[in-house]
Amino acid sequence: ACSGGATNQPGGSSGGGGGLFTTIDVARPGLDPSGPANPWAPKGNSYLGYNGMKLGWVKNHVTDPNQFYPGIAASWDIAPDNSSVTLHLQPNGKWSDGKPVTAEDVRLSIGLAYTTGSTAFALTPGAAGAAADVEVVDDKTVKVTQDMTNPSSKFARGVIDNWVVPAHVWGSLLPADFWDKLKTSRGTGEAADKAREEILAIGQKVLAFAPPKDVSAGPFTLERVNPGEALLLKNKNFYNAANVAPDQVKFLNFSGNEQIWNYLSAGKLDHSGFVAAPTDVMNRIKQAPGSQLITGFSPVAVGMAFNQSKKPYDNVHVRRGLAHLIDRAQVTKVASPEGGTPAVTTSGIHQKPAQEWIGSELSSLDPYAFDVAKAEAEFKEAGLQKKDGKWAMADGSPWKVTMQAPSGFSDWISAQENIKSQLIENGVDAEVVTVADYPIYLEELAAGKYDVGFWLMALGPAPYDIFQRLYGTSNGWTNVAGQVKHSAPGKSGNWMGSAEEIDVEGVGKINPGELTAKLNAAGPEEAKPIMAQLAKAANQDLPVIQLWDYVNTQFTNTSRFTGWPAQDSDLLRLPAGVWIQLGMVKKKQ
Amino acid sequence: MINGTGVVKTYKQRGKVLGAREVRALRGVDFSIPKGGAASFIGESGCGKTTLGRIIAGLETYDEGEIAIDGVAMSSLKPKQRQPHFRKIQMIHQDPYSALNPTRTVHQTLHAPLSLRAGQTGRSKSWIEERAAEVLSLVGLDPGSVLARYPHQLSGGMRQRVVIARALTVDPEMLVADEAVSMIDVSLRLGILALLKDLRERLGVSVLFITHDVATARYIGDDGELYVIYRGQVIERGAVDTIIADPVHPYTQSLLSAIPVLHGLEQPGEHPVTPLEPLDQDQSEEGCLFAGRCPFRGERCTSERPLLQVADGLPQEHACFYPERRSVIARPMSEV
Amino acid sequence: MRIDGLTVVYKTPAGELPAVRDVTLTLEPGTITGIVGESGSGKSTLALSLLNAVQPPGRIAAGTVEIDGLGDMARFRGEQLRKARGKHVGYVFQAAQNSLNPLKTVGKQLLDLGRSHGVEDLRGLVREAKELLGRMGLDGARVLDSHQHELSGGMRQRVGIMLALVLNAHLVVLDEPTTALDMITQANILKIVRAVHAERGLTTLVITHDIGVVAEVADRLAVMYGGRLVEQGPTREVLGAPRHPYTKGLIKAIPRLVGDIAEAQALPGRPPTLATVPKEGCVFRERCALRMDVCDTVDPEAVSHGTRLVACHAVTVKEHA
Amino acid sequence: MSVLLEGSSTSAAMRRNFWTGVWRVMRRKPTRLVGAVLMLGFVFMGLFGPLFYPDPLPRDPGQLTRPPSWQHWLGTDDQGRDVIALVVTGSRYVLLAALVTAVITVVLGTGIGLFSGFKRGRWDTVLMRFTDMKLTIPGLPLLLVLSTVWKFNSAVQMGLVLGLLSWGGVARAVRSQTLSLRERGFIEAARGLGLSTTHIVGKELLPSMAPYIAMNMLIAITGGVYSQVGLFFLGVLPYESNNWGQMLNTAVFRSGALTIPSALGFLLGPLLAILLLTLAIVLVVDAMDEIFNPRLREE
Amino acid sequence: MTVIARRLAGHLARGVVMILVVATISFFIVRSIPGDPVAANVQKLIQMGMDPQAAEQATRVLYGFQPKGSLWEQYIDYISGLFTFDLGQSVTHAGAPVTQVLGEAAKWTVLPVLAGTLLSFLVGIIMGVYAAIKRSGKLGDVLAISGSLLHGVPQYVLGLLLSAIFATLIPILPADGPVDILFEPGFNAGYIASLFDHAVLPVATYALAAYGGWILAMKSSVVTVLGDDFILAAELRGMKRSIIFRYIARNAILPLFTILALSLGLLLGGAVFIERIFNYPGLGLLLIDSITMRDYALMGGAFLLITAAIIVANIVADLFYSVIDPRVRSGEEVSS
Ligand SMILES: Nc1ncnc2c1ncn2[C@@H]1O[C@H](COP(=O)(O)OP(=O)(O)OP(=O)(O)O)[C@@H](O)[C@H]1O
Ligand SMILES: Nc1ncnc2c1ncn2[C@@H]1O[C@H](COP(=O)(O)OP(=O)(O)OP(=O)(O)O)[C@@H](O)[C@H]1O
Ligand SMILES: [Mg+2]
Ligand SMILES: [Mg+2]
Repeated sequence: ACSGGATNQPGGSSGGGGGLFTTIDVARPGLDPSGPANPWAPKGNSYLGYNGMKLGWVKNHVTDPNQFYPGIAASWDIAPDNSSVTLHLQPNGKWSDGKPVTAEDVRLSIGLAYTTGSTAFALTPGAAGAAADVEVVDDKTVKVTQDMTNPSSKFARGVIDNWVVPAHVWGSLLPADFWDKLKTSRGTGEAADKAREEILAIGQKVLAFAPPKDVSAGPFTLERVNPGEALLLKNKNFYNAANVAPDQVKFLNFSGNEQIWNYLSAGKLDHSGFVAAPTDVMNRIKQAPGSQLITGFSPVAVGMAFNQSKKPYDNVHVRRGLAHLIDRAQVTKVASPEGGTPAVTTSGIHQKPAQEWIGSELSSLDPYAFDVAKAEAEFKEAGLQKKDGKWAMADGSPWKVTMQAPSGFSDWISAQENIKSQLIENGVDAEVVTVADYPIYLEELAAGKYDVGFWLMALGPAPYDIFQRLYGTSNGWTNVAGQVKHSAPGKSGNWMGSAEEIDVEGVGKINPGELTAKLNAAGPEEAKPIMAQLAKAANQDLPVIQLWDYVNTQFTNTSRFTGWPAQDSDLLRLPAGVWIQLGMVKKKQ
Repeated sequence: MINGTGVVKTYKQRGKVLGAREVRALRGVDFSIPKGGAASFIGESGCGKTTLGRIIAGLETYDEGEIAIDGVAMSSLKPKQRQPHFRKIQMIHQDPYSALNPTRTVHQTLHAPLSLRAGQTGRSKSWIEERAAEVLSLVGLDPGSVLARYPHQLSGGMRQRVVIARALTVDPEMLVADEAVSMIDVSLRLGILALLKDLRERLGVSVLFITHDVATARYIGDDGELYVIYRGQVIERGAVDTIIADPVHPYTQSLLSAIPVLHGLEQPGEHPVTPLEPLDQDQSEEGCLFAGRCPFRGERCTSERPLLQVADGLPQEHACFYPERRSVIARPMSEV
Repeated sequence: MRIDGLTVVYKTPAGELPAVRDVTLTLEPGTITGIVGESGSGKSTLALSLLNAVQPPGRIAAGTVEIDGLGDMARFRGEQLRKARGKHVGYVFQAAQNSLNPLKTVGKQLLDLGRSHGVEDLRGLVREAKELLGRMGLDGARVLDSHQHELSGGMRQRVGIMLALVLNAHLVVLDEPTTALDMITQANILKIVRAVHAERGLTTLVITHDIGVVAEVADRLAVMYGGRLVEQGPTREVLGAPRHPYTKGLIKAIPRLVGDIAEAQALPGRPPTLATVPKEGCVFRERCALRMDVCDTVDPEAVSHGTRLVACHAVTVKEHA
Repeated sequence: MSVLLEGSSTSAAMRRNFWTGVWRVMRRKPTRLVGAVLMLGFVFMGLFGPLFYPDPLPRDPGQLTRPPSWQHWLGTDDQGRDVIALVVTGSRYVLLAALVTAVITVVLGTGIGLFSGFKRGRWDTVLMRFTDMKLTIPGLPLLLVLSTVWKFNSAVQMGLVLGLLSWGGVARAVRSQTLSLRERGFIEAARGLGLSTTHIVGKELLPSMAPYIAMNMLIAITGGVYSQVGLFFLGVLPYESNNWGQMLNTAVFRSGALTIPSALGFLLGPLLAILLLTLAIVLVVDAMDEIFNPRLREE
Repeated sequence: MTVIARRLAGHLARGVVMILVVATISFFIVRSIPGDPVAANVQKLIQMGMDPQAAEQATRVLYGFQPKGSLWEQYIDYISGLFTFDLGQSVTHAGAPVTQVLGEAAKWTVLPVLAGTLLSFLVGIIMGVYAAIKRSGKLGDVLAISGSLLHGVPQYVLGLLLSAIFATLIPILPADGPVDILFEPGFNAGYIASLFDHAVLPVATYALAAYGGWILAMKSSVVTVLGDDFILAAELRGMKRSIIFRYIARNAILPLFTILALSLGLLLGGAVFIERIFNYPGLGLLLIDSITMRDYALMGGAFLLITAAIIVANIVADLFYSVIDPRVRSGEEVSS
């Protein structure tokens, strides 16, 4: 009624005057009016790219994890062997209170990152890709070196993908002897443990720290928050303020996707991050004037994973047979019609980067198309029996595929429900069982309690990240301080229980876990052949059936602002705040 | 049959916020009802008649004193052991409607205690049916037409008869009739009274009759004793006709004076006694309990409590320092 | 007040059944008339119909209730009826029942009553009420300040009488005024009724199931049975020489303090209820010792015999024989 | 032995009387007949409904979340299954759980209430304090918290937990009924006659309270349906492939029934089922009120 | 006054005990929830792309807000914290005090609940009077059956229906949160209108769901009062209709006030569905959130607050009753 109609043009009624409307980060649902403007607080009011600044912004590159847009750092030099990163700060970077952004700010922020945990600034001894030293070169230059005992090719990403906060506000949090303590914590023994504890205690203070006033080096500063919205005003001192179009930004809170659907189909939002939506809703959203959907690469896929210590899933033919009985296109259509594309095959890699990484090899992989006859052949080969049109175990006992999913993961449950129906229609009994929530799901999954569950995979862009989902801890290979160890199924979180070595057709015997560990430090060219081997292994051995690859969908509206990223842009997984601060988004003329 | 000495009952009224209030329902009552005998309790509302009746029927505990049934002292027995003794004493309730379970037919109502008896004495099923018919006939009901009926299909008088029949199923030695006729239509009242009297004569059961209507007490048996109770104390006790004709306690006298006079048939008594009102305010525990309302009270009355005793050569026991016969009741015209 | 041919019916699943049938009764000014009858004989219904206040599903089906100087109460409606109630006819409820609003003090309810009847001098009304209460042996000020639950049964009954009289009604109906009160209180209330009646020159109707009560206070007595008035006349005469077999039986059934116990006898049978009242013929015939053939078909008319009215074929036949 | 005798002619006559009474009450207001028919319909649906459909239900992958049509009167769900088929087949779980809830509620509530009211004294105090406490703790939030601890794996378990949580009200009501019945002369008379407690409770007290208990049972059934459907709707219970609450959850939070009308049919299916069930029970309880009213039996 | 004071003291004492008991129960239930939140959070962060080690450290920092020590020590801390209104810190709110988080959410629950309840109360009692007066007619039947139906239907069915009809089919009202986000919060027409607009459906749902109960309760209360003799007495004394109506109303509403207070307490907990359907960021939603995110302190706090509301409502109801009912005021026990 009044609100719906009157506010189609948001600026008009509310005096938004060039304000931009977007939604809060999906990863942090809920908006806490009492939360501080603290980027580390889980429900804090520090908005990535708006009033929360990082050293740089990670590009959504299909294969290269070390590409960035400038943030606090204007540029950076990465040593060819990834051993160090030298950061050159924006020459006229300023905090919203007018003070310049200095190397000291960066160093302090790195210190804070140590206390709260970060990839490059981890306290755990031997963590891959950890920083060894932070050096202030001059007022605008900082050099961070990697501890090369367990190097990672993503080191630069680990460093640059970090918050920067003003030292004159946050400085008091770090005690004078912090850096010494940090050194001590690097070692081993009691002193080191104690130092780590102390640092963690500081971390807690950091999380709870509430700056009296939001001091930001980003394009906006926090003005006020209520349970429904957060309002940010343009920061005149931002280095690129001249190119920041919106005078203000409002973040809308939501607690269920359906709320965003309503906002979007009413054309109330200029932008919203990814929310899953059924096709009909998507169509409705598309009909809103100015409404645009931008889709791009999202380096995640979902697979149906087997616990190979349970019968009959230990038999590869059973896994292949099942793969032939699942029409992935139908599953995707039911479960994630707008947020995913059916996996062309199981390669362990998202389809987009797969082309880049393994090229033509991709087409040589078995697509496991829906084929009842093939499935039957595979099941027969596995020794399963068919009784009264139903498949049973080799010993004649009944077989039921029990798929587990966490409650609330409605796309997974939908997919499993669909798979269940498909399987039952083809003579394989199946059921869907859910557990109370994701935490329990993960715990029980890791404890090997389930036969079959869904598993996120292909977490690019770094090659190691992609395959560690299939051949990492959950499948028995642990990488501690650069040393790869394999533990038996059922031990140390190995619930998948693949064989330690696989004889891959046309490749020979390989140890996929060791190959995966190698990817951690390998350069792109070095990685490609390894990836091809691993993809073949995954395709042949099927520890999981890759179901669909996710698509990132961003909702934008051109009624008031233009200049939104193009389809498949490498900016798509960055928040709109970054697009704005880079000067892309323009007011509609 | 049953003897009581110094029975005391005090109710602690809980739930009232102003602290627990004690209600002295009985303050040391002696009574004795012989086998086949009759006794009547009369008194104003709230004087403790029902309480005493219930204690006698074993439905209520008492705080002090001793009750002996057929010579067996109850205090020496465990609660379970008392039950068979108290079963000899059956209570007949004032309200015959609530005394019968509306969901059960007369047959069912009589059947339960009878089959219990049959079980105890090893009698057959047919005995139960016979006995049911028998007790109904005893109370003057036609078994054939009554057995299958529900209480609501019976008149008040019939209901009360069923209640009595039910009491008779356990062959009681005594019936406690608490206001047993006050809720029954006037024209039927006498029938129940006659029945009780009849049962007394034919079966030899003793009857304890509780009422606030003195006249009805006569009809249970003129050989019976009358207990006049005031605020938990027996203040006069003696043969029914003696007390009616020659009450000596001012309270008994005022009670009798309050009986309406049938003006066409009767002549009012010569010296009616009206108690000083009101009852509610004066609840003094000092001296004679009736002193506050007594028109004849003397000095002694407010300081000393008179006890029930035979004195001044009077035929009845009384608890009054200044007993005096007064002619208070109305006499039939024909007599005068 | 003259009641003429009054019939009141209740609507039941079995159709409309009369609870009061063809009752004719005259209340002489300045007298106390008593109506006795057993439970269900229609006493309360009759009392309510005098104020035209029979509660649904009942209704006055026929007859008139003429009040001197006022008209036929049974035809009154709305405001006219309301004003007649209280002001002209006072009504006193049974003691045990609660005729007072539990949430208001007696005084406030008195004022409500005054306002309802347009009394201007409310102070005067309170004074009058206090005086009345004082006359009945109560502390007026204290009672007016009390809630219902703070009063004993006898006190409530006196308050009820006060409220019925305070507006100077000259006709007072008392329904079971002493049921559920104990003996001494009952005697007291009856004394008060008589005293106030005499003092104020009222016309009073007392309804009760207890012959003793009527005998104590009433000048005239009417006996009700199964919705009919079977006999009426001066109290002493009716009690001393009852004519109707029911009245005879009733009096015989009263336990007495002195005299021969064996003389007293219960009536056989049971009183009728609404559903068992015979459709035609005499209502009492089932229990009657003098039953004749005519009793089965013809409802006896109330025939006047001197000061008495008796509705019985047998009596009529005897008188004329 | 006594049972044998009591089962004779009198109780047969009583039963006949009872049913003619029922019929009379039903006839008086036709709405009550509607209630009874609806009620029978639900019973039939729970017992036999699933037999009319194949398992798994047929689906049409080309017809996901479609609005009502001639083919699918209430449309289809997000898997392309007919909504009416889902409602019918889903009723078994819902009604079974509700029945278990109701039985436990009534048995526990009646048992505790009877015991407490009959024994009085210390037991009464303890039990009633406990009951009061139970009544003070709000059911839904407690269920929400419990749903994280408890795994509701089947309809019976579901009903069990709901029943264990909901007997408080019945217990209190039964206790006060018992207390008031105790005061009635016939209970005291039975004690005076030396009849056993079993007899008093089983033959005198319970039959007097039977109508009341029966009504509570019906009301507990609705309570059982609502709580479990509600919990499924909130999505805190393990997934059930077809269940009214699950349907509500999927319709609203996944298929956008509150955003676009195309999924409204999917939403309306279970909603209508609940509405009709409520209506049925309301009408039947209304009739029961009269059937068991002793005054009406008298006529 | 002393009566009320005593009552209050008694209630407070009992209330405190109740809260302690509930706190204990909720503490142990919450702690027995399976699933290690720390491990789970690590996994979650890993899936979000964080390094395992970093994820672990971040989680440990975050969960540092969990109370430490043995279960028993935690329990002692928790209970002693209660006395200073310290319910611990919310993990998902970066260690913000639970009380503060609850306070924030409570606003959004209390206002609509209050509005809905009062609205339904007002309309319900008026219609209840009608239903009572017309109880033998068609209108009475319709009112009673619709009342029972509305009373019987669960809140979420009404909420979903209202939402489906008025927000989807005929989209005239919003169903998406407490306020249209596009307005400046503050005292301006647009914002207030929007608050109002968004409150319509949830308030209507509360009101509709509660309305049935009121109409039924009021109807039966009025019917009871109508049957009371004092109403007939007032009529026979010729009291004005308006006065009699006031008598009926006051006596009939009295018991409903108790229910009103109780239902206000209960509704805080019942808000879960409505808040979920209409996305109101109140206590119910907070409770669900805290459960899905395993925020123990917040979960326990929300649960405790909801229970405490009921306990307080009980106390208020009782005190209220004792203030307005003279029978209670003077210490008499009234069974309601
Ligand atoms: N269960 C009880 N709890 C508390 N007080 C009681 C209880 N039973 C009786 N009393 C009190 O004990 C006193 C005697 O009561 P009882 O019923 O014996 O009197 P009564 O003579 O039978 O009176 P009535 O003529 O009214 O039946 C009264 O003051 C009554 O209020
Ligand atoms: N509301 C009613 N509906 C149907 N019948 C009624 C109603 N009220 C009274 N009756 C019947 O009308 C008859 C007369 O009732 P009424 O109350 O006038 O009797 P009563 O003489 O006052 O009896 P009691 O001494 O019991 O008060 C009774 O048979 C009664 O059952
Ligand atoms: Mg008594
Ligand atoms: Mg009457």
